[in-house]
Amino acid sequence: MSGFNKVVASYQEALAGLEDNMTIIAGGFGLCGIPENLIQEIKRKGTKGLTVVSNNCGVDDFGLGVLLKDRQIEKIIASYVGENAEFERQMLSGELEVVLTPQGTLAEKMRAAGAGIPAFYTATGYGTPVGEGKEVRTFNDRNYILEESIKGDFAIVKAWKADTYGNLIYRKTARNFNPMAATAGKITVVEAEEIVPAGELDPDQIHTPGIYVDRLIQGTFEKRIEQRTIRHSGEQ
Amino acid sequence: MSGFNKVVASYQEALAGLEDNMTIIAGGFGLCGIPENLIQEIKRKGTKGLTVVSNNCGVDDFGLGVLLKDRQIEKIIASYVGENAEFERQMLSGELEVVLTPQGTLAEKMRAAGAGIPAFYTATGYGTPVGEGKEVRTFNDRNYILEESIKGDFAIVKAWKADTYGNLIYRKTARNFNPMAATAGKITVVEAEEIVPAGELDPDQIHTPGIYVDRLIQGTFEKRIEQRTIRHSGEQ
Amino acid sequence: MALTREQMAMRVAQELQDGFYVNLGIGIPTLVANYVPSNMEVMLQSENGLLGMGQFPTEEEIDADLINAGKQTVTVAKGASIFSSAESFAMIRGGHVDLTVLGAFEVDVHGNIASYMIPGKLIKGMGGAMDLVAGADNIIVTMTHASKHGESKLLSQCSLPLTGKGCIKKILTDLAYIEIIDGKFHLLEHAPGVEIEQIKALTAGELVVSEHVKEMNI
Amino acid sequence: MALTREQMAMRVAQELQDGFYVNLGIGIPTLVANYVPSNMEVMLQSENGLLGMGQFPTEEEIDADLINAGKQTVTVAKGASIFSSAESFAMIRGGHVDLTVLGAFEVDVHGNIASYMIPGKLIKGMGGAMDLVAGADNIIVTMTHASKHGESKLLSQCSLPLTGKGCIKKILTDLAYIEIIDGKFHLLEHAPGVEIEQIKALTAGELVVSEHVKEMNI
Repeated sequence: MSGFNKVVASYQEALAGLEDNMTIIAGGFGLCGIPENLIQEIKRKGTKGLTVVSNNCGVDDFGLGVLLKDRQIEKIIASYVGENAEFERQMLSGELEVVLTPQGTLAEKMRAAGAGIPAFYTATGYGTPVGEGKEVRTFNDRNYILEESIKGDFAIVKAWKADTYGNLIYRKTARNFNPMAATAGKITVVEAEEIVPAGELDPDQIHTPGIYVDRLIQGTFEKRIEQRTIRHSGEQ
Repeated sequence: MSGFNKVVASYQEALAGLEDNMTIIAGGFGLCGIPENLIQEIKRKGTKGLTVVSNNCGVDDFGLGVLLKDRQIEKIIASYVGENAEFERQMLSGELEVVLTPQGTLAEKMRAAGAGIPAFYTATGYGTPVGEGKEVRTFNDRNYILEESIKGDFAIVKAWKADTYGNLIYRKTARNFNPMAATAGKITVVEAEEIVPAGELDPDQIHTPGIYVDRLIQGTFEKRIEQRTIRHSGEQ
Repeated sequence: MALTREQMAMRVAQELQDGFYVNLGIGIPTLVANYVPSNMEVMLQSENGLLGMGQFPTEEEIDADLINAGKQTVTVAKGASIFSSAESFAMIRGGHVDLTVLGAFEVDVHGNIASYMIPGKLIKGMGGAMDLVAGADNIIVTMTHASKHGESKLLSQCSLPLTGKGCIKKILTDLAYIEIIDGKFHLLEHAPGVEIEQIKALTAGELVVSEHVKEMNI
Repeated sequence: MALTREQMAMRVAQELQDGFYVNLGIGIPTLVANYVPSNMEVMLQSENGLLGMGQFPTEEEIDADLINAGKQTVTVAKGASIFSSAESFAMIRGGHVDLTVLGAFEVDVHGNIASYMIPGKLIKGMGGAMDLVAGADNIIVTMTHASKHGESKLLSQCSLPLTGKGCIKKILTDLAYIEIIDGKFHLLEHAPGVEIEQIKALTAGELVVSEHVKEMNI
């Protein structure tokens, strides 16, 4: 077996070493492109005191929401949490610490962590509650705030197609935060819809090179839709 | 004609508005993936006093080297300039201003410019001549220097396949600096080997979205090889 | 008469230009897509990572992997591209989007905008709104001129936590089209049948009314 | 006898592990690829934007669009991926590469390295070397122990402009394998037939020779 084969045999193995009070970076936007089964495995393990970095926190009974219900999350760093009643309850009661972070800043914090950039300046959030306590600096007459990168003990990622070496391709807008999350974990765990032998993917068309991936497992996905909006045939 | 059609009719039109003393960001690494014909058009125009931002500066008679010969470049920001005798002569004689910049920092400066990030911290260059005069800052017990983004008046880019809307796909390692350069020009000009109608490229497989591209032209390319290294059949 | 939501969207759509890349927020801004003039094309950016958002899918086309920033199922338009959220916000933060339209709770004469939080009441998060207002040069805020209780939303100083500081220049309300210049609201247009006095009464921040104010053409 | 370039590459290759992502600099480091043990696989990263660099192409395979960081035509290995230079250096700077091997003019007891410039003589630029030494935890410097004129390249303080500060821990020369610990060179191994006294004489920086020094196994 090649040393580059990242495939593991079970979800248990995929998340081995995940312990209480660790930080998890999660891919996904809303319920789209979320690592459903890895989240379920965290629920099954019952790991507590987690810090979760994710754009959203799922809904009450799906996605990261299931970890909220079990009170496994202590702190969440997210940009939008409006879809989740339990979330709001825990936040308002002070049981859950929430750090609201602008979506683009969150994406860039993950990317920066993976790219060895400890901090960067952005105009986003200057003069708002997000900028409070952060350094302000002027470049070309504009004010920017300093934002630091966020690294995870684990990153959990959902891909569409992977090869055994961990090269990943995402499908449509299920890509979202997954490529940055994949770079930002000390241990990056990926679940994919399909795993093909190394060498089958076009090197020019890989979204996440396998160097970022530590463990890989094939899963089946519910892919729940949050807002099912349709038009009727013939309608513009 | 759609407002998104970026195709122009001539190289003259492609570089209309390029004036003396402007800054040009160029894609390419060595002679690989360089916008050959756009460079030739700059030579033809005779634009002077240029600041060029590019990883390399071509060779004496090809790539950006042809602009050196005509003394069109006043300043170059590059990581490696060892392939060019005329370059060395102009640099040592003080005719050409050279800012040596680490390759990864250069790539990131271009990306940052395109991404609205005025500056970022990197460990690269700390304690070296590159770090002189730059702010040093400690994050998690490590020292980093502050590097600012670089924007160009023009960016010149070579793609493999483009659609009329300016969506780009690069081929193999001819990708290199081109995707970042494409984001960093006030006006981004692309030459491609092939232009197909919008809608023909898979949205999941586009390397540079058309939003970054202002003008697009189809060219034919010499694709000169700098180091022709081969193995003989049967050789390992 | 105050404009309806649809009329507001129609007025905003007049600001579109052929070849514009546009980000439309949730609510009234979304409706703008329905009024793109037929002689032009615009491309919609959805900040989760899609440039070239198409119409809603049919039942057969529906795809859980293809949604917009409002988490609605969508399709792709001709010439679309899909990318990561980091790339999407590089595009937004880097100022590559030509026009951003979004809603707000309040705007003030300094160009400040409050749109994401009502302390103690509504804490859903800013999503991409802070990046959008910080990154775009060309922003139109759409909102009703006043609350249901008749309180002005155009203030001398925002009272709610800010989404962005000094970044708003244009506001389209159900009563007026207003530009912010040098720390003052300037009335550009009034809605058909709406009296300038009514707009003045409902604008808490300083309002400049020049002799060139026009009636909106809807 | 001092090691040949090939023998130096062979010794470095012993530090490889199955599944390592490795960046090899120009010169002796490049030769390391020829000595990867047959029971393991490593993947070569080329900083222009290729992970999984293959062997040189045949005349028929040659492709101007596929080169390595030394501008040589190459091929791709199984499971390769190709990406932008920004992504490539994100990988490097972010510490994702398992081992970096590169040459140098000088190294000192503080782990400083000078490898890119001889003022007034050689000014070709640092290319990716500064990013590589700043980004990697695990770096092996390969160089001859002394210049042709017998001047030590292992110094108490580098004299040339630095490529990186405090980032080097291991050095493989034609005479010795040395580790830097707490501001001193520690001799780990000597080349077969090379006297420790000779190594001492050619090492300008402080050299610690423990009783556990081994002869290199080539």
